[in-house]
Amino acid sequence: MDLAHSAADEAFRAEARAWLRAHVPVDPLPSLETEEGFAAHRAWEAELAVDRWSVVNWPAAYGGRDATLVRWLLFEEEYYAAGAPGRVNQNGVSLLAPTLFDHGTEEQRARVLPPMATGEVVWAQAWSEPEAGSDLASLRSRATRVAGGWLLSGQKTWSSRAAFADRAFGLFRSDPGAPKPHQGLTYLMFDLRASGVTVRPIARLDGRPAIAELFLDEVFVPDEDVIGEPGQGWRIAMSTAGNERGLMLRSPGRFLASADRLHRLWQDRGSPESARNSVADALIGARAYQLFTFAAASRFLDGESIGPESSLNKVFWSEYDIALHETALDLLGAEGELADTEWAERYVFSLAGPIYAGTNEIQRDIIAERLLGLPKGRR
Amino acid sequence: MDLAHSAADEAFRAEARAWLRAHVPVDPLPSLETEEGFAAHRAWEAELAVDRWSVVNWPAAYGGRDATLVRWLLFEEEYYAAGAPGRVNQNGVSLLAPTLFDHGTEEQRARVLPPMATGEVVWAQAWSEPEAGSDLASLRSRATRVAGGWLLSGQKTWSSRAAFADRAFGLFRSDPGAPKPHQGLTYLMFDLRASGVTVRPIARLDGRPAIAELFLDEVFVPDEDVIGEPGQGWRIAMSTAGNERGLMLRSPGRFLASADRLHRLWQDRGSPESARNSVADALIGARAYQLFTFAAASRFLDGESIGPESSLNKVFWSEYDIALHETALDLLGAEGELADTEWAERYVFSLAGPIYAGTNEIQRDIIAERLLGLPKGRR
Amino acid sequence: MRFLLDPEQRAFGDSLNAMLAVADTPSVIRDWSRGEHARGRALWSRVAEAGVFALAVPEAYEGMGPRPVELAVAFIELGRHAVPGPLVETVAAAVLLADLPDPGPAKRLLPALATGEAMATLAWKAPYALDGDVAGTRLAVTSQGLHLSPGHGPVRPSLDAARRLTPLEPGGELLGPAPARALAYARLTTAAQALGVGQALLDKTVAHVLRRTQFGVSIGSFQAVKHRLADVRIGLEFARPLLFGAALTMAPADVAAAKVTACEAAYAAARTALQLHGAIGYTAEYDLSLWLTKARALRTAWGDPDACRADVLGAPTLSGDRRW
Amino acid sequence: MRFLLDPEQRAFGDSLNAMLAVADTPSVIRDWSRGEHARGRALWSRVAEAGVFALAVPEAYEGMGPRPVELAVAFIELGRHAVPGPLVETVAAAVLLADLPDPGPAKRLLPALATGEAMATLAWKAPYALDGDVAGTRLAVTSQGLHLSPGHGPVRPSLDAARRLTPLEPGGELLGPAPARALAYARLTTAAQALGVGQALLDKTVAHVLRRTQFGVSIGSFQAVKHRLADVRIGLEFARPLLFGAALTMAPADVAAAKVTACEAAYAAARTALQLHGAIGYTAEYDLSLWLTKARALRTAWGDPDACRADVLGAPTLSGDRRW
Repeated sequence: MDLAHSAADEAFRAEARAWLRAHVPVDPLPSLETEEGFAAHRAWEAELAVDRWSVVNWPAAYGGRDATLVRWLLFEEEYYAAGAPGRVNQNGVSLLAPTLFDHGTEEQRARVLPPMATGEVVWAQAWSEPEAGSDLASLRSRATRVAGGWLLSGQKTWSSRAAFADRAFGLFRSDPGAPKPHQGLTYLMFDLRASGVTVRPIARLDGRPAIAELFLDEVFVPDEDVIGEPGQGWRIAMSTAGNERGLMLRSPGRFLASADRLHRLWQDRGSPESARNSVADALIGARAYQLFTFAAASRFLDGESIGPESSLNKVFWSEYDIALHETALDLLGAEGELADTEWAERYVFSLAGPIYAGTNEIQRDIIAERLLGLPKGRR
Repeated sequence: MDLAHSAADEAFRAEARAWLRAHVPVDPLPSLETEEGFAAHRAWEAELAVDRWSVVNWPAAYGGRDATLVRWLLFEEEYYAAGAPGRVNQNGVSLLAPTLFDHGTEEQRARVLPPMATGEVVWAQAWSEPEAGSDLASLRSRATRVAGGWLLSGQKTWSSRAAFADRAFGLFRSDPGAPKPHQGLTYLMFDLRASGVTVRPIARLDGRPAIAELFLDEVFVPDEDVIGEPGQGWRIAMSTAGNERGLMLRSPGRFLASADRLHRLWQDRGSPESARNSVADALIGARAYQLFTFAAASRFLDGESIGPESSLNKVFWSEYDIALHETALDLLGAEGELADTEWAERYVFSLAGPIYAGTNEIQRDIIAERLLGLPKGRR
Repeated sequence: MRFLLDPEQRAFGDSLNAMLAVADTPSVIRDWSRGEHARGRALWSRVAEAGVFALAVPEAYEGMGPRPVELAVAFIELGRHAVPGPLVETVAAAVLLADLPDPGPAKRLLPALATGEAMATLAWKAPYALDGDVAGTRLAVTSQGLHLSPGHGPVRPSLDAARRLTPLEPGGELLGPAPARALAYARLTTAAQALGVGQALLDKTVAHVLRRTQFGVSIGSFQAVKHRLADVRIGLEFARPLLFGAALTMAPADVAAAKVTACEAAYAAARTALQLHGAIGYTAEYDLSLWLTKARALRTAWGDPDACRADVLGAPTLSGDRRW
Repeated sequence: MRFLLDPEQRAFGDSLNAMLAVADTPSVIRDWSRGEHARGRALWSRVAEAGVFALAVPEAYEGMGPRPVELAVAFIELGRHAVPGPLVETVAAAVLLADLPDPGPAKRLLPALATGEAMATLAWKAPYALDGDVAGTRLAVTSQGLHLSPGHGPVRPSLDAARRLTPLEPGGELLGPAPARALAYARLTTAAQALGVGQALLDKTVAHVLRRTQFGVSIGSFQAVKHRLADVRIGLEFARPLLFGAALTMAPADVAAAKVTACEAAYAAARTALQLHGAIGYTAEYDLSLWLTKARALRTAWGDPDACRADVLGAPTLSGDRRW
């Protein structure tokens, strides 16, 4: 048992730190949820990519550095500690790319990944539909077979980043006659600017268009944009969903940086005693999450897979994140209600945590049933 | 809308205050959960009864003062503010007596109530059985018809006060062939020293024998000790259970006094800021409970009945009481673990709150289903 | 002691509720958030006609107040329908003006507040006042006393888009000292508003979970959902008596207790409402958002939880150790 | 970086667990609570034979320590089985004695602690020491330094009946200054013990809710029950890495973070265990009580939550703003 990083890993960390110190913009970029801010964040991705810092854990062939999971964690610590911008292509990098590595073809990887790494193509996810929230098996959007490809029709919603993104990926019902609802689904990528696609941005609580609704009317998708076998989409998506809930959706570096920011805010406000325990708990929670992740990464390096344990992770970080930002707003007192502050924007972002990527209610059911062995309820 | 009490009510309050000031023992009585303490508390009941303060809301004929609900509330405020002893006969006064007023005969009232008022006869409740906790309809102890009465056999448990009490009351299955489990139950009173009764005291978490298990082997009960009609026990008990959860189980006076005690403890410990919010919440919660009860009492005086609203009350006071005592133990620091302090005894007592008189899980189901109109779960 | 609303008080609340229920407040709120005040002003007039502002204004100035219990009744309904505008500020301003030693400003300004012809806003040793761009009477309390502010700065957005925060220009006519009684009225009406917001959130969420199905059943049948909503109900039910108790005594500690409790209950209702609505609740276009964001903003308006708890602890006890 | 127990460390924990699982610790605890120490002493010897105390004693004094990771492994198992006695105190005493500038007391006292022949107790600027009636080595830290106490006062009961609190007689031989390192060991092993207590409470409660039926079904199928137990699991799972992280660094802030988090998780486990067991869990005769009461007592032993959080906040940051 050992928490010390190897000299080579520390050298990697130092290189990242130095690069970030030299490159991170002094003034924060405009909000990711505006057209201007989106473009600025896309340019930042390109800047990262020039020195191969945008996707450190990918193979060098696609723009990465073949970084191990540990190095990715160290990079993330440095990235957030440096106050670097939010990642506009997180959907692509953390959800689609792992799927392509596991289930895509070499041709797909070569075509899709490099422009993802540079931010040239920014991806939106298209999982949910109006009537299918936690119950993903009830998807109704269709993919109909035509010569050389498929026609997509239907409606997707809560598509994050879709307001300004280029392409999207999701599941479509290709075999409505399949015996069970989660059979007969196909995993496809499609162009958000293709004929037949209507993107309707949806403002989140603070009015920023962080999400969108997609209306698809016979949108043609060539066969080359099907991932894996048609009809196998559910299985493929579940492996992505496992990843989504797993290690890479929220890196500890993000929360270590948030906790430090909160601690500074507390000190700037005169270290009020009434917030003392909440601030201490934020610091402790960030450390707990960091170490929990190191343990999971160590198991992963030992060849173990990360299964329902990822539900523990999801509940923890999402509720931690809200508690931290509630403490911050409380420290701000009456100014806490101002919407145009970084704290407010982060608070609103945190509120989505317990809802998406599998609601925390679903996650607690999974913990109870799969980790504790309690009987399946009727839900 | 008016919170001011009438001059007559204030005079009643002042009379109670003066009496208590003159009579409440300077040193606390020994613990109710010891033989010595039980006897001392029984003597205190007798002292109360001499001046008709033991059952103020009963008719004068049975030892009371015909006090209204409001006067009872004022008496309770004075009683706990004076630091007067715990009430050894609470089971009898708050559970059995209301049942006798509603369902008993005049003969029963005349025979049972006066010695209850003086503490000459102390009552235990005998509701639960080992396999019937929240699911009271599944009771299995039997009452078998014999000439002039009934023979009781079976096992009761969690019988509070039974270690030292004189008599008990509960439900027994008199018609095992009844079509539904909650039919065919009869409400009876019996002597804890009768032939065939074995009382096994059970120590609670801190080792004090606050409860007991009762083994009944053909215990004879004369017909005069059946309350209401045989077979109607469930309906009669439900009216008592409603009362149990309702206004009179935990008077606001108790929590106002607890909150003041906590506030003094906090001040004695130098008013540590870290406990500030918890102490304030204890003060606020006691006031909320007092006012909630005044509102309920006002509705009651208007002729409204208190139905599922009593579930709100049960959850509130039971969780409030634990939070208050946890704050106190935290204020005591390392001394908080000492078992021989009043704070520790009260803390242990508070822990039972969310479990008995209908678990808080059941109460939340009731609130959701009966007050909010949500569908019945499968339970 | 009869701690229940009188029939007339109940009827007053019911009639406000009925009036507001058909006023399409969501559209009014969305207009207001964009700085389009026409429909908001019209609604304001109807609220004034119902007598709400007159409840804060003494009879000497064409009002019938101050009547804190009725104000609490009214503000529960204003919160239930998320009515926008400087409602609390107008009440507090009215109390403040009436309390001035010099009757001049009250004579000049109060009648228009009572009738709804004018709105007032008020910054109490704080950098922003609500809706300074629409309030005709802009008051600022500084260490010198109460000023009539000569103007306002640009609107700064609140998380509750209907709350348009404006700095007030410093200086202006000094009207006199600023008695603290007005602060208690601001807190009381904020607490009432929060309670109404929380009740609306609970009602909307109960309706949603009955309607919404997942895995083939109404999500309202899941025990975890039921228990969360039960907790919201408990929180609101125990805030309510504190509110009316405070309205009867107007003691600062009572008002502070009501403020923190009602606002915490409303915020807890908002958190639960958002979680049980899921993604749709997270969107600004779904009307729920108008209540969710208001619950957050009211929590820190006119005294954040820490300040209120401090006022509870700092209050003298009534007789010996007896607080209440 | 490999933040996982090595196979030998895991095997050590497993073997302790296996040994304790058949030791009928509930009877040992009940004897101990009555002051009957014979079986507790025998168990203590077996714990010592397994090498637990030697982990705290340097090689120079016939030990093989201090080895905080292995101590954490061992104390999780000691907590899981609620082993009674001054376990934490003996470890802290060993570290304290070894750290003295004068090697005399260590030479005299440490070997017997390593082998389990003697138990130690320790009052650190506190009025009580655990099991002063059975510990042969009674240490007291005062503002002067570390004393060898000449005797103990009468036992005062803890809510955890197995914790027999005794005042130590003042005065006695002054052994030297008292370095704070021992405090970190006391907190670390208390945290580990609490984690083991919490895990046992979770396991016992899961078993209970699977077994217990109400309304015709296992209560473990109720979603409210499932979610409460899921929360207990989450609390324990995130305390565990803090514990081992602290064992690796032994930095006071890390140890304080582990202490408060493990103890809060264990106490939350106790509250849930009691509620889900219902009345049976409230009885002293049911074995669950032995763990429930210990979770409460450990929460304030060796640094209550406030003190631990203060140590986290007071720690210097590592580099600039970077704490960890």
